[in-house]
Amino acid sequence: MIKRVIVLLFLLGLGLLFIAFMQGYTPDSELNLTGRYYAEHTAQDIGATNIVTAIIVTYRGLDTIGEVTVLFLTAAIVGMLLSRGNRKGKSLQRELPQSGELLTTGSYLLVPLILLLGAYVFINGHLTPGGGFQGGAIVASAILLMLLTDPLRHFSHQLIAIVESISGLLFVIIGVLGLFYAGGFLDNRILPTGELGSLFSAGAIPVIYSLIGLKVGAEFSSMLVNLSETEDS
Amino acid sequence: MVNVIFIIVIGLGAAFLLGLLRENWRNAAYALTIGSLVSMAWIAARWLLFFAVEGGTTVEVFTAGTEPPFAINLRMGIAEAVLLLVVIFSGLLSAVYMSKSLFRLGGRAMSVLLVFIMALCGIILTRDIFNLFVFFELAVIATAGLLLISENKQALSAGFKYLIISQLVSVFLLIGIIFTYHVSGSLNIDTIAGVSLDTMKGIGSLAFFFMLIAVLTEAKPFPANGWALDIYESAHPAFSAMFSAAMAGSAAVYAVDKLLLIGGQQWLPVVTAIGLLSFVAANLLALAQTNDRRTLGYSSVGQVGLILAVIGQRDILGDNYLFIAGGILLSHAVAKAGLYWISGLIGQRNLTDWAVLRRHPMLILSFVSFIAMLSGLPPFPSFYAKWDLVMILATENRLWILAFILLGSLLEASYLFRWFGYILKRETPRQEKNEVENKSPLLSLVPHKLLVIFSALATSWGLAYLWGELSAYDNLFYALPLLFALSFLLLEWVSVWIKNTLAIAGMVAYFVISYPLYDPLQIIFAAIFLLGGAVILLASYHVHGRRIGFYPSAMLMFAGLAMLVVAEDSFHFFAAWEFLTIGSYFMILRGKNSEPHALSYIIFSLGGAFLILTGFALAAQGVVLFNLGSLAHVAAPIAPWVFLLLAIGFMTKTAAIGLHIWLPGAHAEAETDVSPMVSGILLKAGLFGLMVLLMNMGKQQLYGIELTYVMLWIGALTAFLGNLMAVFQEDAKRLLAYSSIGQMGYALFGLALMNQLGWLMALMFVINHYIYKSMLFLSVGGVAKRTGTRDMYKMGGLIAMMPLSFIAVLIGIIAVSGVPPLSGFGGRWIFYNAILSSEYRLPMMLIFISGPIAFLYLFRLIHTIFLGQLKDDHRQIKEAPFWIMLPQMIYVAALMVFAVVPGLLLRHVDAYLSPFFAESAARGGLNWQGLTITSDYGYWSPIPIMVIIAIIFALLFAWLVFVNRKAQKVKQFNIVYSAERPFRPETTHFAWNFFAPYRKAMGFLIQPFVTRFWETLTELLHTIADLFRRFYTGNGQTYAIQLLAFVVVVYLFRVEF
Amino acid sequence: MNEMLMPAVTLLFAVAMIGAAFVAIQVKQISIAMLAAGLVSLLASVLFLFFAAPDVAMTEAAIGSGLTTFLFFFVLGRVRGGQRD
Amino acid sequence: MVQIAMATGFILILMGLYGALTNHNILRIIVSFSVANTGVNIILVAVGYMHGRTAPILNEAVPVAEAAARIIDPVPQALVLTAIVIGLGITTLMLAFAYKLYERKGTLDISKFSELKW
Repeated sequence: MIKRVIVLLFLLGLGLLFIAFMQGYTPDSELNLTGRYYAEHTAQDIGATNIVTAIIVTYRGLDTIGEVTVLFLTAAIVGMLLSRGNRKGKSLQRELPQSGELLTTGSYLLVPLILLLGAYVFINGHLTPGGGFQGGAIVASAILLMLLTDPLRHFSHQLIAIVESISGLLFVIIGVLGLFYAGGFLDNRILPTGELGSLFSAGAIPVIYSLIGLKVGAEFSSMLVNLSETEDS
Repeated sequence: MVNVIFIIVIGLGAAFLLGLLRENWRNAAYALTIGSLVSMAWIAARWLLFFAVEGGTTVEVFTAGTEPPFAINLRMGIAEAVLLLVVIFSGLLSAVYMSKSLFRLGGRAMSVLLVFIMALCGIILTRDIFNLFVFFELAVIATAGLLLISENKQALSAGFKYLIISQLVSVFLLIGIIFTYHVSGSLNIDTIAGVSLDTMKGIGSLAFFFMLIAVLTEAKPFPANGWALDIYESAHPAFSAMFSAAMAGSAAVYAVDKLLLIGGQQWLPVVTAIGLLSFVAANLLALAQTNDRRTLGYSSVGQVGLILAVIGQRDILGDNYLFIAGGILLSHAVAKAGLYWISGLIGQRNLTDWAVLRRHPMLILSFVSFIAMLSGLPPFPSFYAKWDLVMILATENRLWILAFILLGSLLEASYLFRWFGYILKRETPRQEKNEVENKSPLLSLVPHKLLVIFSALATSWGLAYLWGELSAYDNLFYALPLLFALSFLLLEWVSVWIKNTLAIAGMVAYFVISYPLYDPLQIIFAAIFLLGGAVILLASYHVHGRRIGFYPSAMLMFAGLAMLVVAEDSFHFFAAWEFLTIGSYFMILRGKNSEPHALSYIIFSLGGAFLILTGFALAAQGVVLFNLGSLAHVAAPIAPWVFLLLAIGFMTKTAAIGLHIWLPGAHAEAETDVSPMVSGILLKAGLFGLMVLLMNMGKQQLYGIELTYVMLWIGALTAFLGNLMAVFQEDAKRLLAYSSIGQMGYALFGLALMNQLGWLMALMFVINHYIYKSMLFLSVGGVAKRTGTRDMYKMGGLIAMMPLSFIAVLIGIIAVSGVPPLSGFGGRWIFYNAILSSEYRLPMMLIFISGPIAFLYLFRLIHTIFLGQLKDDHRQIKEAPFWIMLPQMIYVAALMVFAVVPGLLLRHVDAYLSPFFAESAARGGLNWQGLTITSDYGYWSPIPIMVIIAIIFALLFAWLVFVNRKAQKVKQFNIVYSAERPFRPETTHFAWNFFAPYRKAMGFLIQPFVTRFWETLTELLHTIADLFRRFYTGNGQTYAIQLLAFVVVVYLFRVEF
Repeated sequence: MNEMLMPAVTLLFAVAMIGAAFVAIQVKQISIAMLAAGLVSLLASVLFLFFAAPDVAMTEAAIGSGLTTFLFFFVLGRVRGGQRD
Repeated sequence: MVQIAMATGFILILMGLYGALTNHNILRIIVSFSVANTGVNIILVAVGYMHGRTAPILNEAVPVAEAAARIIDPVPQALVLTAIVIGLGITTLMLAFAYKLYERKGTLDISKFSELKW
């Protein structure tokens, strides 16, 4: 009880600081320096219509590579944690209710469609909302669906790891290519920027975003698979 | 030059590549990991070379082909290059160190390690606040992953606690970032810093506060750091090394440094306050720790706090900022990593279990180097850094900050040196037979781990050299005595004979070369330090074998003494002072039961040294090379304070009453040949300091109190009480030790008289005390060696067995007690003259009383040890070894000579001193004519006195022989106790508690008030530490609440500023 | 969307989110708490659409509410018995 | 409207933190943090919002020339994307840790995991 009061008290203090933020906040009426630059230069420099994508993949590409690495790390650590000691063997039969026929058949139909949707989302990241992360999540949801319909299904960790690593490596390599053939690390202009609004435009962005999509998809899948393969304790 | 971005590219690329390798290709994976770390290190090193040697300037690296602030940019400058090297090297060495664990866990663990290092590099390089957030999150997650390498099961919960904290941190950081972006329109640190300060008011400063506090949290400030301690305690030691050296000690503090560019000056006090609080509190709480890794964790928190405090002071540090911050940062990084690596060799977690290191000199050397680095002792970078820092703080009048820094340093040194005492003195833990299977061995000396530790050792000395080169002063490594002392480290494998001969030859040779450079005062001290030391070293020939550790320590002490005498400026004086302190500490610690005494010695000495440091800093007022002579010109308001600080500092070394409690134990428990060194020689260093001080600063008044008058009283009291305490000792060496306190009191008194005679008398004491105290310690030591005890009541009648020792003691006590004809009398004579010529009658009384008291205890040395009945177990005893007797005989001769021709030395000194005491010299100077000395009150002519005394002695002796010609020898018989059982063996000896009546009368005077005071203080500190560390409940949630409270409270205080 | 309606709709969402959040932190059954947290996230993703942030909306929906909730349930399924306070 | 969203965000953060700091159950702590994270995301988006403008995507309705006057600030959105993904990473990690902790002790009470202390 005392603990709750103390927590409330300090949260009250924090709340006061938040109120100060609210009171001092005045919405911008014009884009600030940075926002204006992106609005004016993205189309011409990067060739992407989705400015958020341009920022994520190129201008702040270093963040994104870090972000992808966060997932990579998480997947690796979850793997390390859960493979330690008691993966009591896949031989152990888990008693789980059989999913219905309908669901199984449905999933066989749905999975390719979902995968396709995911691919669409990350390939078109530079044109429409969405991109590698969203697409990757969609790809992973296909895996999730398969897991739900058949919990005993064995996924190849090796395959997931290879997809993850290769796409990550390619991401880095493309970044380095930017260093030699364009203005700097992760510069997308190693490929022609193309015509604004077409699929093959915005230089390396579709490539990078596809790689991110694959990588993120693989990483999410790896986490899901690892977690689902743990034993009930 | 390779683009800096490749450091990140290599780290990431290799991490991804590791995923491609098959699970069982662990060799390849490991090779890839090491290879990429090496290449990252190479890039960083190449850049460092570019900046440091080729004079390159800071480079900006743009990404995405767009200029900042529109894309993320990195910056590479000299500071970044150094920090990158620290980070990458700690990673590389840790990877080597934990190769076994990495192999066990496979490629995934290696890629986590690589990402961790890469992320820390990113934190250091990036100039973008959001990018900073991303790299911090990476580091956090990688930390959680690397914790799993630990074999300690608790690491899992520590990791979870950390994740909870990092959730809070990321909430704060994101809020701070987005509002900072809102007010400034940029995410680039330099752009935001360039925005006018007005926009950073209001929510701008609030937003900055959130960012700052979030990043500060990663530097583990007290009290929001319980989670960090849990990590330190439970993680794999190699990871703790990285976590401390690279993450907290380099990356996080540098992030704070970068962020402060945005916040500007007004945030510096906040960082200072947080840093200082962490520094002092963590070191205080560490006192109550028993777990080694947790102790190191506390120390780490403290050190990072110190770095933060330095960052917070950068407004006044100017060009020295990098030198100071870098010195402390690198010292911490190398030392802490090294200590964690050592902890990985040791199988059990209690501090005392480190005693297993004892048999491994190289590991001991490593440990010593690391703790010296942490404590800021010369010649390590932290010493130069702290010196400069203190100088600047004193000049800028930021005395509170200075006081807290020194307090924290003292606390830190005390538990580190206590730990060192454990290593050398505690029992080596035994492995239980039945536990062998399931427990790790007590000490596992794995070659590659040792390699890692020794490379840290090499780095520490390399940095010491480098910082010496970079400093504004001469490199301490160019000091001949120090090099000589250090070279004994390389000679550890040869026998005592060779080392001892080399040492003696070196000391004598150094005196001979330097002779022309000394002034008369310096000659006296140099002669005692070097020639006197050489004479005592003769006694060291009696030891056989290699005596590992003795010569480097002894030579370090003598090097310090030799450097002290010739030091012209405060820096070199202080460095020499520290050297002699450390050297003597190691020597004292060698004694069998000396652990607690050596500890109190080093704590008092370091405390005294800090006072001296502060005194010099106040006096210098920013002058880089502050000549000791300039002490005379220190301006009025601070001069008395300078005097006070320096005087107390020096009096710690002379063991003035109140500060004396370290001395008896330290001197008594030391080895036979060490006792005379630390008593006969080392104490004079304090007197030398006092002389330098008084000579330059003379009389000072503080609040109308004449400070020299206070010193006079202290001297008198010290003489009186020291002697009185000596009277009631049963332990012969302790008796001598207390007697030293008394003798130093005389010397102090003489100096404080501030007239020529007083000084002359003090110098007489310097010489006399050296001779007779060294001699007595040697002879008593010899007796103790033969009888196996130092308790006098267990001895008796040794005159027949050890006649030479008897003679030495007899001559010694005649000299000490100041009766004619020996030089002690000369001292007294000058002394009484001096007293009579000054007006202080009251303290004078005390001094007069001390004389007879001294006789009481000196009498016991002869009476109890050498006269009376011989003990049964002592019938076969032989005279003390030749090498112990030899110096004693030299001293006997020297005493005779000095008694006959005291003027030989003193007249030059007298002439040298007279200009300093022009007015008193006019009144009551001495007149040196041939062998006769004349004063206003009479004259002293040694030869006639000698002759007269000899005649009296001969007559008395003849009369005694005549009277006792019919005396019979009596056989020993048992004493029968009527109706009383002697439960304690000592009560059966008549000489036990010999002065019981006096004790009844005057015992109240020697109640150990002072000892009790210091003990209570120590206990209080420990109790506080033990109480407050309970604050870290171990519950992750509580830690999170503490962090929340920390944020709110810091903001409230911030409003106050 | 109607300019007038926006604040009202936002307010509605705000109330709904706070309500769901209250459930998430207070309700006895963890499974309901997890669903409520997912709901908060889902509502937020719709809100992001109103705030002209379709990218964020998609991400929040897919990752914040979708994947996270599934992960929660995966783990919840493994720790039976540990669910009580 | 922005104020409403921002207030909601702050309230969610406070509620989430309250939940995280008072609940004993580790899973509930993690759930609470995810609520707080959603709050942070809302704030980030709200700060970037500008009244009467459209999403930062160029198309027929928003030609390049008018972009600066028509779109909202894209930067906060980019940041939120990153923040969401990182948040997921940490949440997953916490869940995996929670599972392991449970496996070791058979409880999810955070106060039971305090062997390391003082």
